[in-house]
Amino acid sequence: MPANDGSDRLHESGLDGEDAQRVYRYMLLARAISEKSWLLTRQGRVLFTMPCDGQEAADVASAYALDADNDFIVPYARSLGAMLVKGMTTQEVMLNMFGKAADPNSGGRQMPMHWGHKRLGIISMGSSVGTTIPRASGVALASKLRGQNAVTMVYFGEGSASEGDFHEGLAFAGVHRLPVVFFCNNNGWATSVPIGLQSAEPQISKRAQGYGFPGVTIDGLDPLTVYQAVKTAVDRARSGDGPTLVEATTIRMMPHSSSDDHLRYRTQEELDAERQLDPLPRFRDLLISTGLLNEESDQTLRDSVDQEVEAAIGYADAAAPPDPATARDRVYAP
Amino acid sequence: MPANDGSDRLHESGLDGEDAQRVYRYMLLARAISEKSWLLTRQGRVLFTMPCDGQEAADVASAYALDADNDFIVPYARSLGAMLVKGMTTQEVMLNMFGKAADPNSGGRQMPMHWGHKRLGIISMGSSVGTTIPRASGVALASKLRGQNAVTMVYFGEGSASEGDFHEGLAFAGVHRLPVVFFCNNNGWATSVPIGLQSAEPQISKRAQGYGFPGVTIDGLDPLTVYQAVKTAVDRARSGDGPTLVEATTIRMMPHSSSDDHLRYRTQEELDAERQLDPLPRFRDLLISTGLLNEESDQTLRDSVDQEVEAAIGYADAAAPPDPATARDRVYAP
Amino acid sequence: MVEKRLIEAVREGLREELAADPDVFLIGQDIGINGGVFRVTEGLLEEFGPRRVIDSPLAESGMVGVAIGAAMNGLRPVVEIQFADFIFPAFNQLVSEAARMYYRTNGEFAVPLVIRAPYGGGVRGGLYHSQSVEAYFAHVPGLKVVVPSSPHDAKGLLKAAIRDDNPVLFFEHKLAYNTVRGEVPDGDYTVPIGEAVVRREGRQLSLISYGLSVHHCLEAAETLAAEGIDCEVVDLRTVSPLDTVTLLESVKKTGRACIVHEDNLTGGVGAEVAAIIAKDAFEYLDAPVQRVAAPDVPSFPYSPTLEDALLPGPSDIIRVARELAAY
Amino acid sequence: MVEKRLIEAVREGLREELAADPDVFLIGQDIGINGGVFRVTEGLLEEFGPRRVIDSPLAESGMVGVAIGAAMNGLRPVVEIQFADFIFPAFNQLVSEAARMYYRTNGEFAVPLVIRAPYGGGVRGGLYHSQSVEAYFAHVPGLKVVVPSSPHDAKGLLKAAIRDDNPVLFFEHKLAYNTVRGEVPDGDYTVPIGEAVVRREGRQLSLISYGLSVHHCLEAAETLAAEGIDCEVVDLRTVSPLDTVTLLESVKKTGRACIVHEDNLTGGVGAEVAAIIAKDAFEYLDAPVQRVAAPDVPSFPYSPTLEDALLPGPSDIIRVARELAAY
Ligand SMILES: Cc1ncc(C[n+]2csc(CCOP(=O)(O)OP(=O)(O)O)c2C)c(N)n1
Ligand SMILES: Cc1ncc(C[n+]2csc(CCOP(=O)(O)OP(=O)(O)O)c2C)c(N)n1
Ligand SMILES: [Mg+2]
Ligand SMILES: [Mg+2]
Repeated sequence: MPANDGSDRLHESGLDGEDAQRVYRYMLLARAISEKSWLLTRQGRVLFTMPCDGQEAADVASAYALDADNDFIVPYARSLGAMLVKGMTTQEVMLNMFGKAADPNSGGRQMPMHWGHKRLGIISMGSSVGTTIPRASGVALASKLRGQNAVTMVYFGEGSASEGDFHEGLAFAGVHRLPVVFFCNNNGWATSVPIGLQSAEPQISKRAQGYGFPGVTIDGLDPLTVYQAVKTAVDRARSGDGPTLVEATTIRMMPHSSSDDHLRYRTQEELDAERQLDPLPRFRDLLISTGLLNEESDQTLRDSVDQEVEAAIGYADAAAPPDPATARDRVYAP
Repeated sequence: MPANDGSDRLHESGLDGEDAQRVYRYMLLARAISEKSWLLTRQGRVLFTMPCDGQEAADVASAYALDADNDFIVPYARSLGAMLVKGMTTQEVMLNMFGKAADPNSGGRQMPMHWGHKRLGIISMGSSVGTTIPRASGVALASKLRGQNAVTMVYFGEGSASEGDFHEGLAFAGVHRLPVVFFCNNNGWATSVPIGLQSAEPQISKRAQGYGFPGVTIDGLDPLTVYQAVKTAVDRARSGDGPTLVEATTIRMMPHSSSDDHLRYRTQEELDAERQLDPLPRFRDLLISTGLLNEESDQTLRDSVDQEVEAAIGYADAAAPPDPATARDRVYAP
Repeated sequence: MVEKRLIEAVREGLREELAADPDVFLIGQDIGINGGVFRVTEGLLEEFGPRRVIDSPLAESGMVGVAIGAAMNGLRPVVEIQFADFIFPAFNQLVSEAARMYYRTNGEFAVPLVIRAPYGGGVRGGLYHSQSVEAYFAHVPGLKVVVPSSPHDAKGLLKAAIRDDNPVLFFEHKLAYNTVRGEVPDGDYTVPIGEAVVRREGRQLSLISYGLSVHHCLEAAETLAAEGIDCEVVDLRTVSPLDTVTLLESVKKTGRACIVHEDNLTGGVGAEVAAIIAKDAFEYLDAPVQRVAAPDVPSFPYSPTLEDALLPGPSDIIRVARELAAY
Repeated sequence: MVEKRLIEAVREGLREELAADPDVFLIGQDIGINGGVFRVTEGLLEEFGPRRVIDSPLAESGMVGVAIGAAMNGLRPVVEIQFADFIFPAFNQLVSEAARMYYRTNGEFAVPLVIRAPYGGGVRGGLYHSQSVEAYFAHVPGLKVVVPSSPHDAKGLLKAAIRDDNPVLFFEHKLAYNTVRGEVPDGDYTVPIGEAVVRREGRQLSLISYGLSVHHCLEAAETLAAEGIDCEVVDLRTVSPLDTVTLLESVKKTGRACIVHEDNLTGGVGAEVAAIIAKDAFEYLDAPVQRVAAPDVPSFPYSPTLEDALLPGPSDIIRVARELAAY
């Protein structure tokens, strides 16, 4: 695309050049961690992972619209990009992947990619999907009642939006005009179940008007579009105008998890075609077209990211496992 | 209103004169049973009731659009009018009110107004609201899989539509284009909680498009409007085009139940004003305007209804209570 | 001290905690202007306003999920489930989320949450307004389960529950609300969670119970005393965690144990108590460990003839106690 | 007869019932083209088509609610809950609706429904892919709960469950799917629900268990036999309703009982079994009734060092059995 075009799009998105470069690096980092984690599971060094390949733009750019110091994120298992933006270090992520004692998310008690980090305002998630949605409304309710000027953003997949908790969480937020953004990552799949078997209406955002607040569906493969839409929703929430349901259409380039074989239900052709939509090269080209990036700086960036990830893997792999003597601890708070 | 007007409305509704008279009698009967039951609770002869005063038009006319012999109803506690149309006798209703052994709904095991009658295609309800909604989708799924040409209609209040089961039940029906009609009786109250504290969007029907099928909001105080809208939905379901969410706006003229005191949360003025909207006199006037009814025939009708109810009360009051020796029976099917 | 009804004691506990701690708030169905269907929260909306006393939509899972989130962001929610029977839609939020938040975050996130719910039969409430549900939650590590029997304990345990940093389920017998009276100290005091109490000293057998059933045990003990059967009555007060010390002490002393609850027999709290006794008081037992509980039917049916045939009461306790004493 | 893995036995049972009865259908998440995340339903979509094998949205309560409705209109649904841990969102539908439909309609409406779910730890599944949930349902009158330990029983009990007119919960240990093998008769047979079986005869003490833990008991019994401790192993197979006759016979013979399960101790199925023994085998007991179970933590944590510290196994059984024998 012609340079001016890219610059225009960047400008109207509200991100400046430096922001764009940061977003790009976070996207590269999320991808690198996701890819490396996959390899680690193939080598048996890590026991489980849920790749986020294909939704880095959605996760990173949406989280970038938050106030990292004061806002809250209620994540789900593919929110790696958002975790990095919120302040989780690559080392912390890898401690989680290896289930080590120093993992700030759960001290190795939960599976990899199960996030939670109190100091960073990341509200713990378990595996039972959907439960996070009313929880996010509750975090936002507390912000409102306590006069915190904080916004809460909860991430979930379109499949999880089938749970009753989605309905109950959104309705409550609507009634109380809570400062919360519901970010639905619609990749068209709940493991092997296609959207057509999940909902007769493929657009999840259409549900929002039933709860009395806006819902939008956006291209989740373009970080600029995502940032712009989420920024609008976050500003709206912060100014007291209530929730927004943002649906980002994304792709799932990898299997559902390291335990899944997506070729049982998707064709290679389909997967190859989808790979053409990979948000990373697309954003890379835009940045190059705007002069914010060039082949060389891109390579430097990628090298630094790889080194960061490799170092974190080395560190986490060598870190101490949880002490078996602690297995029964912390069932009850003192 | 001028006679021709009423006749036109009757004609376009699809009901003929005899139908209209039947609908009117069912409405009178539902009202009489509801009022008498209330008095019986005041006298301590019946321990509990949930009045349906104000929604007779919605319940009766909607059920009238069903094939009473082959279709299914999944009721809720205010579906008395629909139960009568579906074939439950006044005597059976009173056996239920008195919790007698011969009560076909539960043999006195459930509270009054908890319906279920296998032979009549009335699917048993408990007290846990919302659970009936996916159940109705399941009844309809079975009809579809078994090639039954039956439609299932499930009744619930707008408050119960806040439960997650509403969401899950409607979404499933949408995906499989099931022959089911979701009939929401929106009286604006969940006991003492006004619609404004239940949902930021007062129209429940708006939720339907999120599930990929039509939702309509209609005047639930006019039986002709109700019949027409539900008939359209039933025909749609029967012809394989899938579900419809019909929201009937009604009024709750009486307290939530015999245990409730609505003056704790509603003013007498508000209640008096609402009483002006009573669907019964309104339909009565229409019938008179069309010559299908006159003062005299109306009185005759009311007398016959009163006699029917009194006779049923006498019968049910005298009927045998459940045998204590059976209290532990039928926990498991043989 | 003045005599108060149990319902007044609960209300007083709520009011005092709302007044003392701005982080405490109430959420439930019809708890606002209506004061709750049992009137427990009567007057609290007027006193503390709609930000502290929130009428919830008809959605238990969402209500509890919201409360968990609020608790994780600094508040201390007290949820009212209108009837214990309607807690099941929120079961996943309670078991999968609230109960294990502290464990799964390795101690980072606590969930200071109280779930209040009226439980129990005898009010002609039928299958869905009569249940005892404590056993489901007593099986869940990370939850505490409290069932007070007296106004004094109701207020003191409720305050302890609200100040506890763990999720606490607090079950109030709806029949006890207005029938059980007792002295309630004015002002602030707590009754520690996890401590049972001996309500009546006795030498021959231990009646172990909680909630309204404690009163059935005391009534039975009177009758039995007249027959020369000297019963001790242990009020567990907390069914999770159990005060095994107090209950074992009693059984070691008497050598005979009968656990009494209104919940159905199989898999009820009585099973765990009996198992603990069979293991840790084995040497002291002079007779089989007995349980008096509702029979294994889904819940109490509506019709009085049916409900009365199923509700366990003093006469059932007396019958079993006589067998035990004669053993 | 050919040796088969437990997973094959379950699949065979499903296939044969689907083929034999047009009213049987399957519904669950990823059970169609994907064959289920454990591949239990592999090939069934191809064989029986999308009307008999339905991929559900990610909504357990709706899925079970739909199945209940279908069951009330003539079908016999078999629901797969992807992991037993995810059955809790459907708890209300199971406990408030399925379990008491027959009772509340005074016998008019039956709910012939099977809920299948993989349970259990040892697979590094963490807190939400490792739980045992049978105890919650064993407390519910109106439900039946089956936990097979062998391929033979898995097929026979599953067929019995599908033909049963009551809601049956059927839990399959995910670790047993491919590790437990055994002879499976070809073609049709059933194993009656509610009948325990003695897996190993012994005189000195009774190890009472179900599911995968039965194999731990048998392994322990071998070791103990070498030490001269002669254990009987009772496989309950059905945890509700319990076969009290068989388990009491065993305990009356041996005089010593240890109940073993993977679920956490407090309020587990072992509590009820211990209570039954303490009441009805009191005279025969030579030692306290023991239980071997997971400690009271919310579920098994992910990290191998932690999970291994909590999983009950043969060594725990051996330790307790030695104490019992020495008592
Ligand atoms: C309550 C519950 N049921 C089932 C599962 C198993 N499960 C994990 S992820 C998943 C699919 C989620 O799909 P979606 O929400 O669209 O997220 P995506 O994986 O596509 O990012 C399922 C069925 C679960 N974790 N929780
Ligand atoms: C799961 C559950 N929670 C709470 C209740 C108590 N309850 C019975 S009816 C009702 C209000 C229902 O309101 P709505 O659905 O609008 O029906 P309406 O009474 O207005 O006809 C409530 C809260 C219940 N029966 N079930
Ligand atoms: Mg998805
Ligand atoms: Mg209403």
